[in-house]
Amino acid sequence: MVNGALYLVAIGLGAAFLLGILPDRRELSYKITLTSLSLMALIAASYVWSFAQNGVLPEQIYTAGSRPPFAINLRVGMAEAVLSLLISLSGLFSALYMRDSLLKQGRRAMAVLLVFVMALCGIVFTRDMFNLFVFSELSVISTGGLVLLSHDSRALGAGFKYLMVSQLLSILLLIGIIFAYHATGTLNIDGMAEARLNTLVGGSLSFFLMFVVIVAELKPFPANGWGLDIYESAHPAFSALFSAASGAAMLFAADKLLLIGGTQWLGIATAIGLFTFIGSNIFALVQENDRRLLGYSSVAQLGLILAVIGQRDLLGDHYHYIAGGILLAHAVSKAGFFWLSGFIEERNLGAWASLRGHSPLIFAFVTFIALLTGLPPFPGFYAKWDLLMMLASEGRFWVLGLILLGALIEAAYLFRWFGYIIKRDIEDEVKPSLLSHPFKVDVVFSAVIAAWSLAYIWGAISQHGNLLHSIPLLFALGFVLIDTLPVKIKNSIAIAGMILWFIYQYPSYDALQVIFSSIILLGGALILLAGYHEKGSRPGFYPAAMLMFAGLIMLIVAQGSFDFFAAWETLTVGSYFLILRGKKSEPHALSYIVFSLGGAFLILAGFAIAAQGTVNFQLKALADVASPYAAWVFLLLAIGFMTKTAAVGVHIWLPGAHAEAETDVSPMVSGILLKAGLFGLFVLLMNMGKQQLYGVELSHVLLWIGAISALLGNLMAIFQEDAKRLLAYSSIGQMGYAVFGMAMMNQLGWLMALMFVINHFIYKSLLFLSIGGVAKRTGTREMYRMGGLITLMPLSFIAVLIGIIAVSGVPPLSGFGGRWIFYNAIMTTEYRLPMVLIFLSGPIAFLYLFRLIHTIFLGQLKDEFRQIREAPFWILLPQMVFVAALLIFAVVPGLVLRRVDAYLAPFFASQSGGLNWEGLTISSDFGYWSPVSIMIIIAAIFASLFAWLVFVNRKAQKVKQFNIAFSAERPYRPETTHFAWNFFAPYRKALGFLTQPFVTRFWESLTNFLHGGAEFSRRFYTGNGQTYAIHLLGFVVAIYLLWVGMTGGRL
Amino acid sequence: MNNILIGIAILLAISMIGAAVVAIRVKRPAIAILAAGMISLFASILFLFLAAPDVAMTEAAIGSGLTTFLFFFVLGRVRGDEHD
Amino acid sequence: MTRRFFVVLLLLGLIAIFANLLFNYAMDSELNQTARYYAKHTATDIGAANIVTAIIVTYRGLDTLGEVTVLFLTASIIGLVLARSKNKAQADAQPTQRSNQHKTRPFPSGELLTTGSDLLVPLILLLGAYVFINGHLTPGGGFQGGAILASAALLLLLTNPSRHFSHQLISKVESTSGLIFIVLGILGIFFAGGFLDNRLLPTGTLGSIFSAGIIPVIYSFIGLKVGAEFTSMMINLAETEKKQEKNK
Amino acid sequence: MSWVALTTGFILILIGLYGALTNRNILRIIVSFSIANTGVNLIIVAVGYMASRTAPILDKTVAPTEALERIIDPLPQALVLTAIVIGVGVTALMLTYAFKLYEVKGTLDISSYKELKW
Repeated sequence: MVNGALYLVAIGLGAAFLLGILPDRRELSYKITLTSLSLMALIAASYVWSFAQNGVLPEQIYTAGSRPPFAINLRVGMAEAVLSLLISLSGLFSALYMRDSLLKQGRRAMAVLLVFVMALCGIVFTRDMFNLFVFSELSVISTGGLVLLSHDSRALGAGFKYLMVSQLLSILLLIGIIFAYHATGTLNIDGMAEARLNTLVGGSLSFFLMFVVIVAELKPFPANGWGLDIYESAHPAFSALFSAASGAAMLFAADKLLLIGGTQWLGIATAIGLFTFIGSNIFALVQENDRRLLGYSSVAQLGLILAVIGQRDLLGDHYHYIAGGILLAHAVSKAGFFWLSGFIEERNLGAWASLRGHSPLIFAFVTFIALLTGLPPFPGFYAKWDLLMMLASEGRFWVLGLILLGALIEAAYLFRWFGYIIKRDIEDEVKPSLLSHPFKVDVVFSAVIAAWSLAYIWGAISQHGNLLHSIPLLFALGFVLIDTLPVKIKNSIAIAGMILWFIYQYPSYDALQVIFSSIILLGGALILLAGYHEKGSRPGFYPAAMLMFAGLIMLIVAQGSFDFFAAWETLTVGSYFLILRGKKSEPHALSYIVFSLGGAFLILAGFAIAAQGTVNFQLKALADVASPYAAWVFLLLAIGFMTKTAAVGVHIWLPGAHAEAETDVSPMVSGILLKAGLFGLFVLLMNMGKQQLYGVELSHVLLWIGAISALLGNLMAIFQEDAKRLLAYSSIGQMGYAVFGMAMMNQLGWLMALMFVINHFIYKSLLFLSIGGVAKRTGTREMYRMGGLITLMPLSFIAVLIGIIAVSGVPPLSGFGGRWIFYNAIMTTEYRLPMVLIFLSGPIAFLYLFRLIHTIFLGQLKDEFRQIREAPFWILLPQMVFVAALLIFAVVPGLVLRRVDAYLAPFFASQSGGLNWEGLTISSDFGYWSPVSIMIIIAAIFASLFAWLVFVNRKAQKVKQFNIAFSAERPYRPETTHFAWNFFAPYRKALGFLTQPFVTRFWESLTNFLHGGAEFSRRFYTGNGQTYAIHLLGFVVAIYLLWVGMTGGRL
Repeated sequence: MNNILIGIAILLAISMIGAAVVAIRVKRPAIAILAAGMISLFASILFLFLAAPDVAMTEAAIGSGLTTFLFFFVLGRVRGDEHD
Repeated sequence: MTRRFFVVLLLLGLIAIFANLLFNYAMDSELNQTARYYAKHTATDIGAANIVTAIIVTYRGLDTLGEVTVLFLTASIIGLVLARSKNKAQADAQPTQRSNQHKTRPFPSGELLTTGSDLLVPLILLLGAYVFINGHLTPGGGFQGGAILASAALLLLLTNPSRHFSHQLISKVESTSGLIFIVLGILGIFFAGGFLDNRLLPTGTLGSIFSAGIIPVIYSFIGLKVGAEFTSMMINLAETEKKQEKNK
Repeated sequence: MSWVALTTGFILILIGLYGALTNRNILRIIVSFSIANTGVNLIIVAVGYMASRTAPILDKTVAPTEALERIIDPLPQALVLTAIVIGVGVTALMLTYAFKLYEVKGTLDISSYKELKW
C-alpha cells in the first residue's frame, strides 16, 4: 500500500478533528472513533500481509516532495507494520473496553485517544529525529489526558508526576537533538548513523542525551516511579495500552537510535535492560497491588527487550524474530492482564480469587501467564530459546544467566498469583458481574485469540518446527474446549487417546522408549481409570493431566534439544496445574513450579552452551561437546534433571506436592512424572558418559547424591505421621537409588535403574492409590488417627501389603529382583563408602513401610470409622491391576528386562558384566536368580506359616476394645495416646540430626532475603513526583558516568 | 556596532539569569510568573540579535504573552495557596 | 535539605555534560548540507521568501501538523478536565446559589474599557490575519498570527469576564481548519510530489502575496486553528474561575 | 553572540531545573520548567547562529542567488517554533493539572500527592 503510513496518521488525526465538527452526539462520535481505529488497523494489517506474502523491501515514504534529510520521511518495513498493527489494534480494543468511560467523557476524550494511537504509530514510522520528538511529545500529552479517564482520583497525581518527568526528558532530548544536528548537519536518523555521529566532536555526547532520554521513556529501573503510578491508577484499558503500545513504540525508537550509536552503546543498553529486568522483577515479588505488580512486570519486560536490542550485534537475521517474539508476547499478555483486572473489584492479588468459577477467564489468565513467561508453544519460548542459544555461542554467559534469573523470579510471582486465584478464599461471595460487560469479556478473549495465533505464527516461521503441529499437544489442548463435558466422557476419551497413541507409535519405539512409553501411556491410562469415580465435570483436570502426559510422551521421542526442552516445559506446566488442584497445595505447587522452572532453565543453559550455535542441536550430539564446556554442560543438565527426581538439596518441593495432590494425581506425579527426570539422566549419561570438572569425576558426585538422597529420603520418611507424606519422602529415597544405579555407569547399574523405573512406578502408584482411597474414606491422612481398617477395607489392605513387600525388596516380589540386580551391580564398582549408605538405607525402608500396615490396618478401630466402607470401585480397580502386574513382573522379569539388557549392552561393550538370560533363570558373575522357584518357595513357606498360625490361634482370647489401662498419666494432646504416634521417637533421638531441615532453611532464607530486600528498598519510591524527577536526573548522570568510565567519554 | 550588540546581549543575559534566580527564590508566585514572562521577553530580544525574527515573534506572543496569562488564570483560581 | 544537596550534586553532573557540549561547540562558518539545500532550493522549489516558513509548512510540514495537534490535544484535555470540574462546581453550587445571586457580576467593567476594547478587537484580528497571510514573505505566520487572534479574545475576556463565548463555534473553527490542513496534505500526495507538498498551486513569483503554492492557505488555517485553540484554552480556564467565584 | 546565548541557555536550564526539583509548590515547579524551556529555545537558536549573516528571509537585501553566503541556518529556527508551541501546550496541560489537584485536595504542595507509592 503506497503511502499507507501517511493515511494511517491522517485518519487518526482527521477523525480526531472531525469529531469536533460533527454534532456532539456521543454514540456517533464513538462509532467514528471505532471506525477510524479499525481503518488504521486495517492499513497496518495490509502492510503486514503484503510483506508476509511478497517479502517486499521496506517502503520509503517521502513528504513534501523532497528527499530526506531535507524533508521528513517515514519508513515502513515488516517491523514497523507489525508494531503499528499492534498499536492500532490495542487502541481499538481498549476503546471497545473503555466504552462507558468514553461515552461519559464525550468526544474530546475520544479525540485524545485517537491522537494517542496515531502518535505512537508516528513514533514507529518516522525516520526523522525531531519528528520523533514531536510524536513522542504528542504521546506524552495524550497520556496526560487519558490518565484522567480513570475512576481513581489518585490518577491525577500520577499524571502530574508523569508530566514533570516528561518535561525533564524533553529538555534533555531537545538539547541532544540540536547538537546532533549541529554535528552531522542532518536530522535524519539514517543520516546521523551514516555520518557516524558518535565519532564527531560533541557528537557522542549529543547521542548520549538522545539515547538516555529514549531509554528513560522505557522506565528503566529504578528511575521509574512515575510510570508505575500510571500503571497503578489509570483506567485498566489505558494501562493496557500504555504497557503494550507505548512500550512497543518507545522500544522501537530505542532500536532506531542504537543504529546511530554503534556497538559501544549496545553494551550499555544491555546493562540497563538487564538491571531493569531483574530489579523490577524482584520488586514485583513483594507487590500486593495487582496493577502495580503488572506495572513492575511491564517495566521488567521492557528492560528484557532493551537487553535483547542491546544484543542485536550477534542476533543477525534472527533479531526481529527474537525481539519481536518477546515484545509481542509481552504486549498481548500485559494488555490481557490489564483488561482482566477490570473485572476485579479490589486491588489486591487475593481478590482475583473471584475469577474462580469463570473457567473461560481462568483459561485466559493461564494463557497470558504462559505467554508472558515464554512457555511453549508461545512466541516467547521460541524467541528465548534462539536468544539463549546465540548468547551461549558467543560466550555471553553473564547475559544468559541474568536473563534466566529474571525470568525465574518473574515466573515465581506470576504463578504465585495464579495459585491465589485457584486457592484463596473469596472474601465475600460477590462474583464479578460478567454479564454486565459482555464486550469486555470479548476484548479479553481477543487477546487470548491473538496469543494463540501468535503462537502458531511463531511456530510456523521458527527453524525448529511448529509445536502446535504436535498431535499429543493438540490432543491435550482439545480438552480445554470440551472442559464442560461430564467427567465420564472426558475420561474415556483420554484413556482411549492414550492407548491408541501407544498402539500407533509402538512400532517406532526402541527398548528404552517402550519402557517409558508404557509407563506413561498405559500406566497413565490405568491410573486414569480412577477418574471414573469423580462426579460432575471436574473442570480443569483433563487439560492439565493431558498436558503433562503430552509433554512426557513428547519428551521420550525427542531427538533434538529443542523438542526435548519444549516437552520438558510442557510436562512441567501440566503437572504444576495438576498438583495445584490439591486442597492445601498452593505453597507446594508454587515451590514445585519454581524449582522445576529453575531446573528447566539450567537445562536450557546446558543445551545452549553445548550447542555452540548449532541450529537444531541433536541430543546425540551431546557426545561430541568439546572439552572446556562438556563438564559444565553435564553439570547444568544433571542438576536440571535432578530437580525433577528431587535429589537431596532440591527436594523440598516434593513431599508437599505429592502429599497434598488429589488421590489419583499423587500416583501420576509420583509414579510417572518423576521418571521424566530419570529419563533425562539416562539421555545425559548415555551421551556424555563420564565427565571431569577440576579433576572431580562428576558421575562420582552423582553417586554420592544418589546415596545421600536414598538415606535421607528414607530417614525422613520414618518420622512422618502423614501417610501420603511418608510415601512422598520414600520417593526421594527411591529416586536416590535410581540415580545411584545410573551413576555407577555400568550395565548392571543401569539395568537396576530401569528396573527401579518400572518397579517404582507400579508400587508407588499402587500405594498412593490405596492410601489415597483410605484417606478419602477416613477423611484424614494422619496414620495415628486410623487403625484396624483391615476388616472394613480388605482389598485396600491387600494392595498395601503387596505394595510394601514390593518396595522393601524382600522376596518374592519384583522389589527383590531390583535388589538382586542392585547388589550385583554394586559389587562391580569400587565406591565403597556410598555403597555403605545405600546398604544402610535398605533396612530403614522397612521401618516406615511396615507402619503403613501396622498403623492403618491393624490395631484398634476408631469409633468414628466404624461405618466406613471399602474404597470406591474405580479407585480399587487400578490397584488390583497393579497387584497383578507386580506378581507377573515378579515371576517373569525377563519379559521386559531382557530386551533392555540387550539394548544397554552396546553402551558398555568394553565392560564385561551383563546378565545371562536362560529360560526363567537369570545369572550374573555373582550368582543366579530364578524368580519362579523363589515364588514357589516363598509361597510354600507362607502357606505353612499361615496354617501354623491358624492352628496356634485356635484358643486365642478376644479382648474388648477398652480393656486397657493408663499409668495415671494425662496426655497433653489427644493424639499422643495413640500407640502409633511418634512411633520412632527413639530413632529420632539417634538419627534426628540428619533430618534437620537444613535445605529447607537454606531456600527459605534465600527467599526471605529477596523479599526483605525488596520490601526495604521499595521505600525508594516515595510517591513524590519531584523525587521521581530527581531519580531520573540521577539515572541520566549515572549513565553518563558509566559511559565516561567505560569509554573516557569519547570514541 | 557588533561590540555594542554583544554588550547589550550580555546585559540581557545577566538580567535573564537574575530574573530566573528571582523567579525560583521569591516567595510570591505572582512575581515568579512575571519574572518568567520577563525572561521570555528578553529571550525574544536575544532571538532578534541571533537573526531569528520568526522565533522572536513567536516567543514574544506565545512564550511571554499567552503563557503568562495562562499562569495568571490558574493563579487566580488557586489563590490562598500562595505561600508554600 | 538533603534533597537540595542531592539536586545540586546531580546538577553538577549535568553541568559537566553541558560544559562538555559548550566547549566542544564550534560555530559553523559554512551552511551544512541541509541548510545549503534550503538556501539553494527554497526560492525555486517552494517559492517562499521566508525560508523558515517554507520549512515549517512544507519541508517539515509533518512536524507542524503534530505541533497544531499538540495544541488541539491540550485544548481538548483542558476542556475535558474543566468540564468535569465545572459540572462538579455546578452541582456543589446548587444549594447555595440563592444566597450568592447578587455576586454574579462582581466587577462590572468601565464603559471606557468596553468601548475601547470593542474598537481594538477588530484591529487586532486584522493584524493577526495579516501576520499569517504574509507568513511566507515576512517574519511571522500561523502561530504568531494565531496568538494575536487569541489575544483579541483575551482582551474581550478581560474587559468583560462574564462574556459568553460560543464553544461550539470555536471548536468548529479549530476542527475544520485542522481537517483542511490534513486534506490539503493528502491532496499533495495525489496532485503534487507528496504529503504536504505545497505545489498544489503554482509557486508564483518570489516575494508576491500569491506565491509559494498553498503555503499561505495552509498557514492561514494554522493561524485560525491556533487562534481558536488558544482562545478555547483561556476561555475554559476563565470560565471555571467564574464558577469558582460564584461558589465562594 | 552564540556563546552568550548558549551559556545563558544552559544556565537558565540549570536554574530552572534546580527550581523545579526543590520548590514544593506545584505552580512554581511549572514556572521553573517554563524557564528551563526558554533556556532550551535559546540554545537551539544559538546553535544555528552564524556570525555576520542575516535572517533566512529572501528579500531585497538577500537575493535568492546569494542566499548561500548570506543567510544563517533556517532549520533550528523552524525547530524552535515547534518547540515553543509544544512547550506552551505542555505548560498549559500542567497548569490544568495543578488546577485540578488543587480542587481535589486544596493544596499545591507536591509532597502531599503521595498516595501512590512503593
